Amino acid sequence: MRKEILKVDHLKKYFPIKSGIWNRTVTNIKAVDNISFTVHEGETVGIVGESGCGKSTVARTILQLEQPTAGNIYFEGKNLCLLRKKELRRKRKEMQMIFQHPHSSLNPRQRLKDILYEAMSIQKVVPKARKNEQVHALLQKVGLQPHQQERYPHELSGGEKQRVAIARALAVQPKLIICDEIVSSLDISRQAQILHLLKKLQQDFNLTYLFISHDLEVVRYISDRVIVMYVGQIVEMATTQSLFESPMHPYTHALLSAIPTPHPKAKRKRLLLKGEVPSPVEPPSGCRFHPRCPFATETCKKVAPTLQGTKDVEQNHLVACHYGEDIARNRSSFF
Amino acid sequence: MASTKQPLLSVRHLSVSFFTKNDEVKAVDDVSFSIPKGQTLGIVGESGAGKSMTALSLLRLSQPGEIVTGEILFEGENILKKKEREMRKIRGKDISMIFQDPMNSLHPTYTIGQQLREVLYTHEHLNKKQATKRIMDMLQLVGISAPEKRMHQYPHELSGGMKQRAMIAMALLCYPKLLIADEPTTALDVTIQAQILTLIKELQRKLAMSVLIISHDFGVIAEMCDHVAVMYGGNIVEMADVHHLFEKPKHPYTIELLQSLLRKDRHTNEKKVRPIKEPFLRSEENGTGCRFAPKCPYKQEICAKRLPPLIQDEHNHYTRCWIASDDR
Amino acid sequence: MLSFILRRLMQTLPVLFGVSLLVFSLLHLIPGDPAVLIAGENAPKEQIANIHERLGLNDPLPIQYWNYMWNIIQGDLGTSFRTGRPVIEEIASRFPITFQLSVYSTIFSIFLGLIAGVIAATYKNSFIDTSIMVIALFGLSLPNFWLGLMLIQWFAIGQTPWLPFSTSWFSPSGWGSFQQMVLPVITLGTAGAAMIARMTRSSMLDVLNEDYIQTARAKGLSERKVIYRHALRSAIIPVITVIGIQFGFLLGGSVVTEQVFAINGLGRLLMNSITNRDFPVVQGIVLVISFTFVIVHLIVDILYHVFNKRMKMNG
Amino acid sequence: MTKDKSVMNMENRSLISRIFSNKTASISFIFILCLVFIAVIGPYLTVYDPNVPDTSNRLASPSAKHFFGTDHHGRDIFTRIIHGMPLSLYIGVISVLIGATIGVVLGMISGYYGGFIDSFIMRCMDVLFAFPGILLALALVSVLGNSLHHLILAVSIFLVPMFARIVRSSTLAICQLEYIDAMKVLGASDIRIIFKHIFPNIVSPIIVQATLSIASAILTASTLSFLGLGVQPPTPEWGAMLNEGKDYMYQAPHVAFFPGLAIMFVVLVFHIFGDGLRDVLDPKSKK
Repeated sequence: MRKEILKVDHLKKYFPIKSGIWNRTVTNIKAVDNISFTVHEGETVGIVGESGCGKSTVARTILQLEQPTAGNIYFEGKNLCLLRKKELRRKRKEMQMIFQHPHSSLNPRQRLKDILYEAMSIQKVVPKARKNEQVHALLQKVGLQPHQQERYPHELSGGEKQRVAIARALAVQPKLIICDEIVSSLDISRQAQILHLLKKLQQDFNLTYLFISHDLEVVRYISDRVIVMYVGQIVEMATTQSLFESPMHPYTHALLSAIPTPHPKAKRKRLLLKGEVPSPVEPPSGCRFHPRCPFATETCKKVAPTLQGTKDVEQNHLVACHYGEDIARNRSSFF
Repeated sequence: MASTKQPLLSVRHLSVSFFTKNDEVKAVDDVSFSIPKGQTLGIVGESGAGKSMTALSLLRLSQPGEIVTGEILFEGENILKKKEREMRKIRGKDISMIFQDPMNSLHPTYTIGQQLREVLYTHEHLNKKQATKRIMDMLQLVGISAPEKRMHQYPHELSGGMKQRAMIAMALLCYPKLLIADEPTTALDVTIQAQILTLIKELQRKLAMSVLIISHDFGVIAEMCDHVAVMYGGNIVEMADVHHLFEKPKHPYTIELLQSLLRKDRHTNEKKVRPIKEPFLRSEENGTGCRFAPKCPYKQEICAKRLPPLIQDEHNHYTRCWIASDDR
Repeated sequence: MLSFILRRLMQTLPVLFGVSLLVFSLLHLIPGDPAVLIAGENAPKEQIANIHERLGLNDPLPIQYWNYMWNIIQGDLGTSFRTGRPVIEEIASRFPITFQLSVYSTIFSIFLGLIAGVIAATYKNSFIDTSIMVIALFGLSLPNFWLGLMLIQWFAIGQTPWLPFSTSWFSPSGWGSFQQMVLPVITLGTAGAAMIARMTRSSMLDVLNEDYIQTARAKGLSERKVIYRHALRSAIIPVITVIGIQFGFLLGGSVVTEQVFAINGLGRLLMNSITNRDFPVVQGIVLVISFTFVIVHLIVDILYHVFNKRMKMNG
Repeated sequence: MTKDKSVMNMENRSLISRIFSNKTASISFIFILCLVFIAVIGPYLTVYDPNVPDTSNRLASPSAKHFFGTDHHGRDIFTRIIHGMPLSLYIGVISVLIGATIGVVLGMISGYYGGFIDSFIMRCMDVLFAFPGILLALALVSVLGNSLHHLILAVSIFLVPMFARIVRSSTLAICQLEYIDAMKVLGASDIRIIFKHIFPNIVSPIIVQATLSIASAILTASTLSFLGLGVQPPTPEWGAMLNEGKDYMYQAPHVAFFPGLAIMFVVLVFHIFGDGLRDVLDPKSKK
């Protein structure tokens, strides 16, 4: 087993909703509700889910951009939630993030080289004399030309900006990079290139990725393991192959079958969900998926399933469904 | 197209431009296509290809883009020649449109009912009771539960999927002959997208409409359309029957796009993902040649000089490329 | 609903507290001894000490403030140094005039501003638009005391330098009759009208770019309906929200207008008291005007909320 | 889209070249330069003394000799207006500098840190805002006593809440952008984020607001002078001149007319310049 680099332990993040005369907290948006997982060195873990399922909050909480409501986050065994501000700032060198919107993730008033210089000087990773060299090397690594270092962000295309954001993250030589929907605002042809680049960089620098996206195809392409989230909780977690070839949770199933396939002849049977994603303010009782689930029973309404392994399938395929096994076994008759 | 009947809509040599003080930017350039009755045409392309402008021109709502040349024949009549007053009678009645972002496409301060009723009052002489009846039926048809309640709600009280359903109901109130859907599911989640796409298909069958779908997503196009037009830089670069296009794409751009899709087979065969040279050249920077020439891997001398014509082969497969041939 | 009103009230209290604190400290910013001001430079020491005692100036500041607040709550704003009458009485007789002036001017500026703004936005970039916006810029830049004086010259006393006609339709001073009210209202309301016109226009232009305007057009509505039924309805919202602020602006500006038109309102009393260094009256007026503003602002806010409970914009 | 591009491309050009890309902004900018020029050079070029009475020549109408006529002491109004120019600009610029500095610092702290600090600062601004219009400035000058610097102080305080609010909301908007998070993730300090990443990106609305505020500062200051507060006669302050002139309106309308025209002209120029700057610097902002 490879070294564990990140461990998320019973993480909760609630956002209070304030109201009334005294502006008291009346209720909470339960954006992330009790999730645990680990990431091993050198692997790519994808988190997939629909908007509002809490996947971005997970990323922001891991990086301490938000304080977790409960739970702990261990990075190489060190609990990030207990670090003091100064220690945390030093620790940030180890883990970086790349954001969704290429046009707003770069300061419009800085040239590319200033952006990269600054990242390096904050963490003092490179001696001053070698900075220039390093900027060139970084730009080349992400597929940009050294002469582009004089450019401002607005002079670049979306794909190029995202490359700069990658270079900035790489500038401090991190071990873990969290990618939050980094290709979703790019055109299809650009998406492929960026994902390709990420894979290459992973090999070159032995990076670990936590890759967040709503796009199943993208996650499938890049990830070694995949986590499926629904309304603040993990419903299924497995290796990419196992998840996509033998999904066990009905929600995962619905997600997979909902993607329109770019083959006009491949008209397959579709598991069409009724209703909409429930609000994370008042999530349904029991299993949060039960109101939309075609297989829901009384048990599902009352008892929340835990994330656990199943006998039939490979060992680390975890699912939070009372009937995961049954459904998996009789898949062909259902779908 | 193959249809022997007169098509419901046919667009010929349509060009739309934006004019600045001393510049003309061509958003849509010499676009021709037609939509037979009851069929679905998809226009696919990346952002900035001119898809939305083409769609808006069909309702003559492309401002500030100006329709420079061309004709749009709807049931045989050129709607570009019509008076604004006559045009208004077509919008929302014979040709309806739904937009990309259901969050912003409904007026935030009118109830759903008020907004739907407005369409009926504009186009049909119904009294309040009849109008309410029609609206309720339509809301039910698009799968909105408890329509009496929904009618009195404001858009912000509905979820994204519900809003898009309400938009569809509004577009279909007068049983239009053509429905234009501009990226109808782009702003929605996958499971909701699946619901909406299924709904549109179902309604198309029930109401015998023609549909024009604009999308950047080949999956949506493959699922929904009978015919597909691929747009790039304001031009249609390829147009064919959906099966034909996906099986035998001819234009290098289409091939490129289809290859960059991250499909199952991609996972094992990464080498096929060939990077397109950046940076993007904007279409206006390329003078007279093929719009795709600067990025085209098969580029030849002629490509940069002259815009290739849209050529039809024996399968009604149109391609705008000097070098496209069946053997590739 | 009730909870909104209560919460809004709770937010207002600290502001009122701050205002009273600031007004209270005004007296202590005065260089020199207020008692000397009252008694005169050459008053005997005992008299000064007496005054100190009577006004409580020997108490520690927090106590003085506490007493001041306690008196305010009981409706006692102190006594005038000059006339010896309670300040509250002096103010009460003048308050309605100033209030009327401000209200009429607010109505004038909203009416004129909205119409001008909508017309300008409808005919965007046309000659009409440009003229309206140029006039609005002038309206914004006019010192209103100058405008008042010029209006008096042109329309009240019939002295018309550089104007081809002469008239004395309106009265140059006082308050009460229509003839007396027209010019002050115009003087005070012009800047506000200009501001509202500019705001309405830009708000309209923003709304006209919204997706739902395109939806309205795609429904087959006429451009008139699109503008008046769909665009204006949203565009007016930010304009309504500033009406409270606008009113305060005019309340403050009334000082100048009253001075120009010799209207016996609070503003004129304020200026007289400043000249006479009658600080309890100055304090009282500043406090009353500010409180009025805060309360009117609050009422406008609540009314707006009531009427627009259902119109909450999403996002 | 195309328009956005051209605006974006301007982002990093120098202020001057951006001003000259807009017709309104460039013309009004030239006007402002002229005003400054008059303010600096003008007083040395005038024929008459602004303050020496000439009793033989009281309330003379405009003529070739006295362009704007003379006042009740027989002083040349044109000369006095020229001599009032540096004073008005000085008051306008200095009070905006003071007010803007305080307001910007408070606004950035408020917007960046949020929470209790934010509510406290904003409640204080609400208190200042609660004194409608010129009332606070008026009360301050009246208790502090008439002097130029008290006038400037009063006008500055009048401007603070406006800047604080605008800067706060701009700061909040910038803090929403992902590059601020990116800087936090890189481990940048608050000071670095505020001054290096927030401030440069909110400079545009600040400059626009400052320009417009110069206009309102000049207007406010002249209003106070007109009411007999602040700058006192015989200083040739335009508002004070109007105040003196209004008593002679019946006999000599020009005495009140020209100083007012001067105020309006200067204020108008700054307003137009502010509007022009908004178009070039801050096209997306809403009023």
